[in-house]
Amino acid sequence: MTNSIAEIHSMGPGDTLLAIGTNTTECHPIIGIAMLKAVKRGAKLIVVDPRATTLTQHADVWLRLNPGSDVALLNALAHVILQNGWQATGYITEHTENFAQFKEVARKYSPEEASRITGVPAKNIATAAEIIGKSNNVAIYYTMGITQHTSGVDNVMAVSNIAILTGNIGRFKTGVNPLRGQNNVQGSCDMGALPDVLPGYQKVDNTAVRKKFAKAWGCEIPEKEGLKIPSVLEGIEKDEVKAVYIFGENPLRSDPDINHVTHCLKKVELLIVQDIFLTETAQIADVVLPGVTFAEKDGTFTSTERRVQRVRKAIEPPGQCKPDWLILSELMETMGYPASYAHPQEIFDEMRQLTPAYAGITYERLENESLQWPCPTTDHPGTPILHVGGSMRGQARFVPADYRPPAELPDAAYPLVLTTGRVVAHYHTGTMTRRCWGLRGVAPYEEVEIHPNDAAALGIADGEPISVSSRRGEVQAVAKVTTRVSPGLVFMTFHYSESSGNMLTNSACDPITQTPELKACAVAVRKITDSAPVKPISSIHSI
Amino acid sequence: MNTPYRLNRFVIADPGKCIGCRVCEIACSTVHSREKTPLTAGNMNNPVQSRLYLVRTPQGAVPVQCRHCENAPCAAACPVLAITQKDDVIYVDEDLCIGCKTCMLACPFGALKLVPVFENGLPVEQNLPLLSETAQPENSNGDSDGYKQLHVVIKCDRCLGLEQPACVANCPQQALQVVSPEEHLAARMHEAAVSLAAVVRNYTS
Amino acid sequence: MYAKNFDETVTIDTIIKMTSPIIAIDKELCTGCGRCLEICPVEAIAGKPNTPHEVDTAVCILCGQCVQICSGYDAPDETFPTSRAERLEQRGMLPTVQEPLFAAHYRGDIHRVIEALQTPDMFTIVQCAPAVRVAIGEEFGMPYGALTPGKLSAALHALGFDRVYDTNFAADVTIMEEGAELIKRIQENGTLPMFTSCCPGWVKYLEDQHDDLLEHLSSCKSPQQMAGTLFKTYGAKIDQIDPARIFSVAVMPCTCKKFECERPEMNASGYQDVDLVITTRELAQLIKHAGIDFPALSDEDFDNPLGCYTGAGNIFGTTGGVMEAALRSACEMLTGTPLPDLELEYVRGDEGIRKAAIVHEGVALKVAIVAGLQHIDSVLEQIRSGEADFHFLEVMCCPLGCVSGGGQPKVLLPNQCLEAHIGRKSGLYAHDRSLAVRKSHDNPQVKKLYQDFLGEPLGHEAHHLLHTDHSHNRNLV
Amino acid sequence: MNAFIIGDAELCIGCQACMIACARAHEQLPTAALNERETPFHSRVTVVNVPEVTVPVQCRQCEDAPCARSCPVEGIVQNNSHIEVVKEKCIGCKSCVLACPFGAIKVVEDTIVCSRIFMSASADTPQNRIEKPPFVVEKCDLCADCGTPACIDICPARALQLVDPDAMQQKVENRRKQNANRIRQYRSQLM
Repeated sequence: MTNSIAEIHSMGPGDTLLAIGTNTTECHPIIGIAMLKAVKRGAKLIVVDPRATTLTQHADVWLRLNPGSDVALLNALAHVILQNGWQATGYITEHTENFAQFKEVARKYSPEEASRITGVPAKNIATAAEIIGKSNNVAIYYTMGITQHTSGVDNVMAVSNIAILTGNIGRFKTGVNPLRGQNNVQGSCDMGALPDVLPGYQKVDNTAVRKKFAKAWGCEIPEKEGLKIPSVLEGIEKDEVKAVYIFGENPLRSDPDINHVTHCLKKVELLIVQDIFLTETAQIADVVLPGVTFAEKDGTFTSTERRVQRVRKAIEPPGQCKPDWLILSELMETMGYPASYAHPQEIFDEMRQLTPAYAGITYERLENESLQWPCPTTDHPGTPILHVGGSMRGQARFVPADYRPPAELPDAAYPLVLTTGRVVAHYHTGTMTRRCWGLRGVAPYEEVEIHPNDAAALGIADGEPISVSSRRGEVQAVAKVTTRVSPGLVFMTFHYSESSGNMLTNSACDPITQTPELKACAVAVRKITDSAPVKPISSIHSI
Repeated sequence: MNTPYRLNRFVIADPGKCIGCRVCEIACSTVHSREKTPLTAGNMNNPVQSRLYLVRTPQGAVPVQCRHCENAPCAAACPVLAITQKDDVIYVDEDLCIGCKTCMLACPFGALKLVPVFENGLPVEQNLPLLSETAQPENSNGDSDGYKQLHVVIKCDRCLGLEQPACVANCPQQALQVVSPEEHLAARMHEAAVSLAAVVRNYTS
Repeated sequence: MYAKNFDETVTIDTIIKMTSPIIAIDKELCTGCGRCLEICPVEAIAGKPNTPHEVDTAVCILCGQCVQICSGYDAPDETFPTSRAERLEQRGMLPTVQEPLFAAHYRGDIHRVIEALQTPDMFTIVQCAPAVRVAIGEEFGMPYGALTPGKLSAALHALGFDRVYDTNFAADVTIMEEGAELIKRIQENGTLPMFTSCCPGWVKYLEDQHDDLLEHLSSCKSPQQMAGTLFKTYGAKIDQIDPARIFSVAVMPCTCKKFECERPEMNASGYQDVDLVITTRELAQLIKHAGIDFPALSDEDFDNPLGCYTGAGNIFGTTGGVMEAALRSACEMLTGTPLPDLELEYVRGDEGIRKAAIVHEGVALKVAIVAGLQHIDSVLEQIRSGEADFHFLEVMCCPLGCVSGGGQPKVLLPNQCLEAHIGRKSGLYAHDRSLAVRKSHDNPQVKKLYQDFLGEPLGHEAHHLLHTDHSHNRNLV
Repeated sequence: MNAFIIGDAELCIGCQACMIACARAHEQLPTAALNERETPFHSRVTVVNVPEVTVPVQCRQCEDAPCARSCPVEGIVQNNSHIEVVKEKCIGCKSCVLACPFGAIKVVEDTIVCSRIFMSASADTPQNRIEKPPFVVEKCDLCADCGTPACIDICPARALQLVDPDAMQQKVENRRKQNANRIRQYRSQLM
């Protein structure tokens, strides 16, 4: 996030929240509460989502687009803003570059043209653009609905284009704000758990950076980028990758095209899985290393707003479970690299020496406060808002892009579009939440949302068992007949091991980030007529 | 795969629509007849034995039948397990019924009925001799030859196996419907939620 | 002779009085649901919801559709002042009848049939309407529309009738007369359009409500009455029987036929032409009562000569059938050339009002067909206002014609009624297709009748025996 | 007058915490045991999440409760301040489900009451008999046995509130006063 969550609490009349590709109330409930309260105080809300959510109920404008048509929609918003002169001319002149090229592209996307691509009425596009153009402050929030597309990078850039076009960056109650999906995914990325960077987003292809780390760690830093997940799987197929070490991840349920992932991870010579439960992935591992839960470890978490917070051990881990840092350092020792840390603080201190954004953050400071990076010095208060007074990189760059359709479109054999997402009760592959009585109770099984028209055509009634299939697999689940989805669209989650949407999803991915297109693929649905006797469970079908 | 438990569906009448024509009773009796399903009245040899009951009161008419209770008191009362849950109905196995009538005591709806058994228009006898003085050939009870006629309890089986219960399919007023408790609940809650949203906005403002 | 085996307890005392109304609603059984009120084509039924309804006999055309639709029955759970045995007796029904008894009912006359069959000196003749042979099987568990003319004849023989003749024969005669009348009206600028007169409910309705249009009605008697007249004249001659000894029974799908046979002018033979009408249902009850296993019977033919019939006569039992039979003959009579195709699909169908134009060898005929009397008034208005451009109008009171008549087997499930009626109708057409002779004027026995007895259609003898003056009748009714 | 709980659709995010709190509040077992014993999960409040609205719905504690009046076995009664189900009497006939206009009463599987009803395919021999789980109806009891309603306590959005008779009376009286003032403002326009 360029900005901070707390700013939402100050939003009201004159402010606008633009939520695109985020089911905030379900997936980030606390931020969702803040958003609804802001709306109640008088802030405007624009929601871009193919599916009806709690957020869409409160929206001033709901742009119900076809999955994967975000670029066309965002370009059309820019088109209308430019047409009416609502852009932030001063900001654009002073702080941006490449505006002319962007204008060229935006010109092609009239609301009518965008309506044809996105399915959103041109009128609604115009209304949304007017709200954005005339608001004092616009804060944009997005999540996987933007990134998990073959056009993921283009989508993010298109979002960013809107922000800089209207000067809604580097100020209070504005910004480009991706809401991260996990408590510490921001921290993991900050720590360099990415194939191309070292901690603090320092590029491995930078010689000076490599030199700095080589000196600190006493070893050579490879200059080649690491592999992204699709390349890892490809490497296994080509016998180039011999071992895979996975921790805190369950790709056998969270990655697209599970059948293919399973095939690869079964094929690889050595599979190590480090997790707190015996996940589906752990079950096929050669070695399972038991980790600890959040309550059993010390360290820091870095939240979606770049806020570094201390986490303290509350209970002792059971059995042979060890914190990740300890397992890793023991492994390093065993493999002949000296790594005798006594406490995560030592690791944190080592890290902040090498990571300028974290340099000013210390355990001592974290004892009484939490800090948002960049925090270069120990007397720096942290940075709640990025890009204040101009972009950190110098000039904010417009990166125009044209609309590209999703990799797989519906056809006669697979006539429906599947989009995936989450429900409030469950987290990710359900490894943890499906072990909780209450969470399991409110969401006991997968419900495939399907529009009444499609359901009627297929002879499917609400609550009936159905089969959903794609070119990659087939799963069975229960039909939820609802107008939450448009005709032609079905929605599933990947929380349920026995009915995972990722059996069906497409592994086609963004060319730059290799983020897979989990938000759109083609599927077919049929009623299950020859089903085994239904196993009665205690919960009544949900409303 | 887990799927939701579905509560037993049942037939219910809309008293506002019922005109009291008794077609439901005829239809019920017809499809449950212990003879080849009679198509015409003249081919109906067994007496009409309906499993739903048109109740006529000064307020109007309405047919009453089994609710297929989840904890069916009739089933719990049956000493020979003749009443069980079959698919999603509470079902009487008439072959097992001993005519003890306990289920009739238990049912709060009056949905069960003890009937003499006929097959192809003839009373079905059982191996239960009548005391010689009371034995009369073909007396009004259908007893004959010194033996008592077989009696069993019957009740609505929601025409299990048919696409639609006969009463529902044949009601000329469409006054009868099969209720799915889940669908009913969902519809009610949906309405309640929508109306609540508006009401509470007024109350809290 | 099965007749000998009838229950001897039946005596003349139990026979229903002729004064009983033909159609009535039993107050004890009527729940006041109002379905009869809805279906009655002439609004002859009145009553408040949930209270017993009543038939206004002055308006009622006796079609019996109320009897068909009624579902208020003698529920075994309820107690009624009248016992079932008493009710059967009151309705003139056999004590062995097992079916439920419904509120709307018709007068039963079966005891008089039994009495006649048991009377040694009686020469019993029976005729059956076309629609009976495609429906009576249903009363014995056969499918809707099961075609059973052979079993029907066999059963009637088994019951002890001396002659088993057929209304179909008279239907062929009707075509000779009615066809000739139509041609005459067209050629001599008579009153057009001409109305069919086979359906007694329709005739009664016209007399009661639209007597200004009676001139349009064909002067032909219905096939039942033509048959009755011929049985007691030509038939008596053939068998050399004193017509006074003949007891003539008609088995009809119709309740109004009971009224028709009792009309005082229907006595051209010198006697009541048809002594008694029973319905299809009553015949089935009689067959059961006599212990005859109907489905097991081997086929027998109707008796010659007055049981000989063509396909044309047979399709009288359904809407459009009279028209089709008439056209098959009239077109040929007018042009001398037979129709190229006998399946006149354009007059078939089940819509309430159908119209068709036929062009054959330079002759153009326009016809209209009404099925279900509730559709008739708009057509009659057209005729009055001179807008009607057709020559010939067929009217049947009941929805699909006689196959759905008030005396037919009562279908238990309302949602199967149409299926039943269509099944019966298909049965009639199937029978027509299977017969060698399919045009009334080709019926050899009809030819012989005219040759030996009647002379010409519309001739003096034919006019005397087979025609009636409806406008005159009206005053007598 | 009975108090009752209402949800506020302007605030509710549909997180279902109220449902979990409700279910938990009505279970006696310790948390760990709930998982281990596969305890059925029943909530007396339902978060309705339909395209138009997201809001919890529960019993309005009607004064002339249609559910109670529809019950053929007197299984639903007025208990002090709320309408209560007498579990032991419930036969699962679903009359109350039909009668309630809010969908606020549900038939759920129960572990306490004994059923003695068998599944027919299995009922022939004693060892093969499969007993049908017993069912009872459940509805909001305002957590009468456990203090303040759990759903209200837990709601992170503060979207649930107890409408108690006094507060409601107060509100109604205030409205009357406001209305009286408004009438005064436009009295000059009256004929």
